[in-house]
Amino acid sequence: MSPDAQKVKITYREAMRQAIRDALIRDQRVFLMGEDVGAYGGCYAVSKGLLEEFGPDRIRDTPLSESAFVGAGIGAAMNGMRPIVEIMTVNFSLLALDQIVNNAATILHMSGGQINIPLVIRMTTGAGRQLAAQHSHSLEGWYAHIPGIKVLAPATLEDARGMLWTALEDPDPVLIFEHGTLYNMEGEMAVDAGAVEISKAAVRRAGTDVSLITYGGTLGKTIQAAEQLAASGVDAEVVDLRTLRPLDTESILDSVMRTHRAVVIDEGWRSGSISAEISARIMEGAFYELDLPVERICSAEVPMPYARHLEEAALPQASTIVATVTRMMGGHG
Amino acid sequence: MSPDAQKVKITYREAMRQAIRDALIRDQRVFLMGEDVGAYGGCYAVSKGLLEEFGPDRIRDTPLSESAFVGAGIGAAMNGMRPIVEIMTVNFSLLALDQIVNNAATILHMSGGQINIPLVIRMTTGAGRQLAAQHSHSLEGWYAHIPGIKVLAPATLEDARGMLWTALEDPDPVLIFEHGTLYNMEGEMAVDAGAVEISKAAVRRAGTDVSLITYGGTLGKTIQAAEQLAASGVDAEVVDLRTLRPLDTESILDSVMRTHRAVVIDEGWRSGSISAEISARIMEGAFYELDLPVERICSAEVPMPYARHLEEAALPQASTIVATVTRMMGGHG
Amino acid sequence: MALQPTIATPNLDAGHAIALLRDMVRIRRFEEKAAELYSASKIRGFLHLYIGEEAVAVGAMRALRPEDAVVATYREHGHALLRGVSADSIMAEMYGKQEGCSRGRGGSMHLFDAATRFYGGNAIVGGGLPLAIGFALADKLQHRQRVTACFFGDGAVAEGEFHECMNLAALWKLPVLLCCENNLYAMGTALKRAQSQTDLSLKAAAYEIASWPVDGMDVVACEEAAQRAALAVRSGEGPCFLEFRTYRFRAHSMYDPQLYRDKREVEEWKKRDPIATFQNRLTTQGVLDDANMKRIEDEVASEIEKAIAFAESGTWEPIEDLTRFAYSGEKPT
Amino acid sequence: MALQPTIATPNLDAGHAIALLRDMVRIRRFEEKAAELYSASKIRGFLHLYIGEEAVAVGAMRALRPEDAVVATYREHGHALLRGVSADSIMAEMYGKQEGCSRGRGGSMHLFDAATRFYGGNAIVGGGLPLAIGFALADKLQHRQRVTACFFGDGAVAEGEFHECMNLAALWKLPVLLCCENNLYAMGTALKRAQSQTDLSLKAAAYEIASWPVDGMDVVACEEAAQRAALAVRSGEGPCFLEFRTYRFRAHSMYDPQLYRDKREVEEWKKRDPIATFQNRLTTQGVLDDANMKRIEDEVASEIEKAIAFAESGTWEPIEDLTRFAYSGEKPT
Ligand SMILES: Cc1ncc(C[n+]2csc(CCOP(=O)(O)OP(=O)(O)O)c2C)c(N)n1
Ligand SMILES: Cc1ncc(C[n+]2csc(CCOP(=O)(O)OP(=O)(O)O)c2C)c(N)n1
Ligand SMILES: [Mg+2]
Ligand SMILES: [Mg+2]
Repeated sequence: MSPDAQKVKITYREAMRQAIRDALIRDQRVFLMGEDVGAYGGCYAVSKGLLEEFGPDRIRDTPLSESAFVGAGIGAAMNGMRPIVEIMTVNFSLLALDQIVNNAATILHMSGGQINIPLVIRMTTGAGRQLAAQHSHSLEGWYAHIPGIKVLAPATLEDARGMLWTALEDPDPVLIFEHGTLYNMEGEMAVDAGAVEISKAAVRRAGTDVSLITYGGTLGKTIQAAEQLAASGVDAEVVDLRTLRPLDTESILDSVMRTHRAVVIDEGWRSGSISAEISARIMEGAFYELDLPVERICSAEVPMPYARHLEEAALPQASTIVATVTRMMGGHG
Repeated sequence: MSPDAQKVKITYREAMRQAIRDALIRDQRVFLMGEDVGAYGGCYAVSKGLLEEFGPDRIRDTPLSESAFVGAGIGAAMNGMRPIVEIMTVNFSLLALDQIVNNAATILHMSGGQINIPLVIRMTTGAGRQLAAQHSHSLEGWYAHIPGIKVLAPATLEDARGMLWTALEDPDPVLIFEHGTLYNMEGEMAVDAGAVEISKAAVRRAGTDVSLITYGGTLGKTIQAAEQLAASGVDAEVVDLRTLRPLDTESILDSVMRTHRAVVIDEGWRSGSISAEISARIMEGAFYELDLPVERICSAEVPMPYARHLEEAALPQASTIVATVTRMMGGHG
Repeated sequence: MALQPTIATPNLDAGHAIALLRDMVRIRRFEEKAAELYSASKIRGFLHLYIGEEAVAVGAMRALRPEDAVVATYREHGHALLRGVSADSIMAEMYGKQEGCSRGRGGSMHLFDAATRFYGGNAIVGGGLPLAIGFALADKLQHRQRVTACFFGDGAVAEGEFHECMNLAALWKLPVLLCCENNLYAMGTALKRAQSQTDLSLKAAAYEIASWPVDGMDVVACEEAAQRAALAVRSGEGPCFLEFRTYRFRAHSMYDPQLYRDKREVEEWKKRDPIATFQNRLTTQGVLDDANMKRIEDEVASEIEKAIAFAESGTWEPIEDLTRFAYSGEKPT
Repeated sequence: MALQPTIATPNLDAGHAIALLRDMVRIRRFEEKAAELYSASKIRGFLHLYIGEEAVAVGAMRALRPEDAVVATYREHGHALLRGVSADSIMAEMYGKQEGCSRGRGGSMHLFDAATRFYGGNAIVGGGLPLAIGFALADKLQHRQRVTACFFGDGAVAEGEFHECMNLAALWKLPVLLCCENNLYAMGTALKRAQSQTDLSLKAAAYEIASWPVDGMDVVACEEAAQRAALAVRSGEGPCFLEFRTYRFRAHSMYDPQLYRDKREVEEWKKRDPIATFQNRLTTQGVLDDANMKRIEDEVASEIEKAIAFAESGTWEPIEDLTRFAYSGEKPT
């Protein structure tokens, strides 16, 4: 994006909608398939209006059959299409996990490299809306364990607008996780915003004292925390991972080499989270550069409670980040 | 087990079979349910003979319906039974993951503590038998991410014999992962071997130079490596995690505090593995005690290939452990 | 309507008829108030109203005894109320207070009450079916003459779990009463756009399950069908499937702009409002007069007012107890 | 048997009949040799033989054209051979050599060949069905007059994915030929112990899918049924379901002691051996003589000898290429 490009006010939801519309116009092989993507307009209104514009073949409502329609997306991708499959939330994706792990992630390898799966699967993730334990979990970091798939977590308007394009051009299956609290996020975006690369993390705020490493739904809270810390004299760098698999280890280590302190902020449950992987990679790649141990701020290890105060307590918050960093800086600021 | 208890030669398979038989005799609420546990005798022959002894109600063959029969195990547990549900391999358990994650792991919490799920789910895990990418993965570390369930990995005859008992007495769902290469393992076990506790890791070999932290299918290779290292003067301690959730952090840190060096050996894929969690916990709990960074030896990040030489190369091997430790010891030994 | 003497039939004397009416009014008013409280932000998360479908739960629950078990969906306020879960504790649950039936951890979608054997409140479409199978299996194994009633929508019929569970129920002749609440829509997806066979009772019959359609707008028909079916199930004849043909008058949840259906369709169905039509019928028959009706409305109104007061004066669970109930062992601080 | 002229029927002239016989013999001898090579440890992993069921694949594959697609199970040597995957590359695959059709990464259970549109080799029971739905959906969206043939066993019918896929196939009128290979057992589980409705073609009919049972021991009946069904599918009439009633003469895999069935049952079915009976029929009709038969056996034997030589002289993929094909991007070293 050129610095003086014309800007437009837009929501994350609308950026995502434009990205899908754009893909449908650009490539006849693209179609969108999932529960209520059509007549209902998308359970989070992302695909509103697309059925009218593209018709029911390309905006395909499915019955409640997660395993079959995700698998059908895989088969269609093997047979020349570029499907975008939407799963309402990551929680329901567990019903389709066999297809994702045992087929989408393995067929290229099991076929000795013959057969690609150029498939994109989108789903909502995360908590913050009091939807309780069957609608609120953040499993994108968990998915990032699986070789054969790529895992994206757009946290900005530009990434919402641009990652889908690149994902559709990828010959392998790509999962895109959209945090449910982001859809209403509004901001300015270049009118000509388009494809973005999906292999690099991004420094969203440069800083020298500590690296705050995060992605997706917790990026906003982390930037907020960094600003609060700045007010008290701590200069935090905020790294947005953007892609959880493959992880951009280089950018992570680069940042830590400069700051010598790191905190990972991640809405996943702590044990076995992607934040553990990041901590381990820092251990392996920058141990001697660390002034003190890497810390993690994750969700409490409990199914997400409904009550607002409990849900808030379960999730990483800006205040926790500020307190943690302040402690790490030895009370500095 | 008293030191002079009478011993008997036994396989891991037989120890497991005895454990199931014993549970069936001890408690009328216990029943075994799964594909081919009855007439076929168990796909790995673990339940051979039990149908004849206990009848088809308590040794219940199911159709190929992983989600339904795992969910039925949950419901039966909620309704007073103590089911042992067998899933042939962890790979197929993905078809039942919704039931495990969204029901078994959440209902106690969602019900505000009213409703327990005293369920045990057993499954085979791991590679080493050239079964390729849909039958060979090690996902027990992945499961350990989920709050609400417990995850066990018996690696010894005693644990094969004793963990089930304790698991069945647990009020919460417990998953037991049996590594496929262990069934034929033979050794001596006390004739009166019974319940074992499931909350503590075990030091399988005491040592002072380095902590080798592992579990399940890689315990044998790790002990083998430790013995080779001993021959060249390196005294490695081998920690068997036994329980992957909740992790016994204390035992891990205790060992590292003594040795100041640690390697985690884990058959899971490296990124996002339980070994990352262990590395992160050591970072958090023993950073200042470390002489050098924790290392990880995991499976290559690829769906498991069929060809033997590729499969062997993909898996952690004793030779890799020896080489890694030797390098860490600065060429010592 | 002449009924066979062997069947515990709805005794359509004045008292019984008025009780049925009262039950329906109770649900209707409770939910109307819940909708208001949602708009006032007292209740949050997802809220799914049963308005229009009351005859189904009222009829079906009459066939159950205290020792029976109930498994419901996220659209379960009515079922919970009729099962005997107090309006107080349901309202408090929706407020997120610890006096709620699930201690504020579940919210509207996850009402649980062990005392009345009400086992959720399941928000994964189809996810309650395997649990119900397990409940029924446990009862069968223990030779208990109990019924497990499982409620689910037309949308659930498309899920693989439905099929697996129908087969298990029939194959094992389990005492389960399968109550399909066919309101013609799964969110925005009309049944005819989701199923190749829209006659759902035929679908169940293909599993060799006794099944029949019921006019879900007629509370007497609902009760009669449920009594017959429950009697068959209780006497060991295996499962029964009832397809209650009904209609949801309101949006799917509070977020739904209802783009997918014609207002006139809704108006047509409203002419068959189960409360208004039954009320008319009773008035015409001289069973009900204005005074009766006023008394019902007054009693219901004061029950609801009391519930709101109870919820308002409820307390928040201490944040220190956040991870309580992830496991049984975790005691409150 | 009189056949309608509009149908591309099996031309039962001598040449055609002998070709059918030859196809069956080819599969039989290939697998007999594979079993020997398994005992000799040349082939490893799981090996599932099709012996006894050859008429099904021989008949069904005749109805397909080069542009059609095939999705099969782990019991797929026969299907692959007939589809045109060379015996050389199949044998090399089972040896784990890089000259194998899946470069030695898949083994017996995962034969793939993009050139002949043979898409596995799927070892998750039922897991191929969603893929086939996706293939057919892609063809329909692209207005291609193609058929996707999907093979699966009687065991798969119990899986939820079966139900989801039947519904999608019928609802969307997809060009998919559903070939159920009902050999009466899923491992050790007899069909009658797995299904409440054992007439599987009735089961499919409940989804409004044209379906009928076929004598799977009669190659002519198999071909005829497949030709009719493929014609209907190709002409846009939607899916067809064929229930091929057949029997597996050998163990489920090489590890199975066959405790679950009576030897006499096997002997009864062997009297209907599709090869012996057809050979007799042709001999009686004077179409086949000993010289013909000897030529067939000789040709087949030499094809297999050649395949073994090819596999023996094949090479191992370099270990450095281990992670190749996890993603497309990972180029060989
Ligand atoms: C497995 C799963 N997929 C999707 C959803 C999202 N969702 C919630 S309710 C619903 C519609 C269910 O319709 P139906 O079963 O007919 O019940 P109704 O809401 O009409 O009572 C959907 C798609 C979910 N909760 N679970
Ligand atoms: C989802 C799943 N569950 C279990 C298995 C283990 N398994 C492999 S083959 C088989 C039996 C399948 O029977 P059927 O579908 O009739 O095919 P057949 O082997 O008779 O050809 C089972 C249970 C599996 N591979 N996948
Ligand atoms: Mg509905
Ligand atoms: Mg079979």
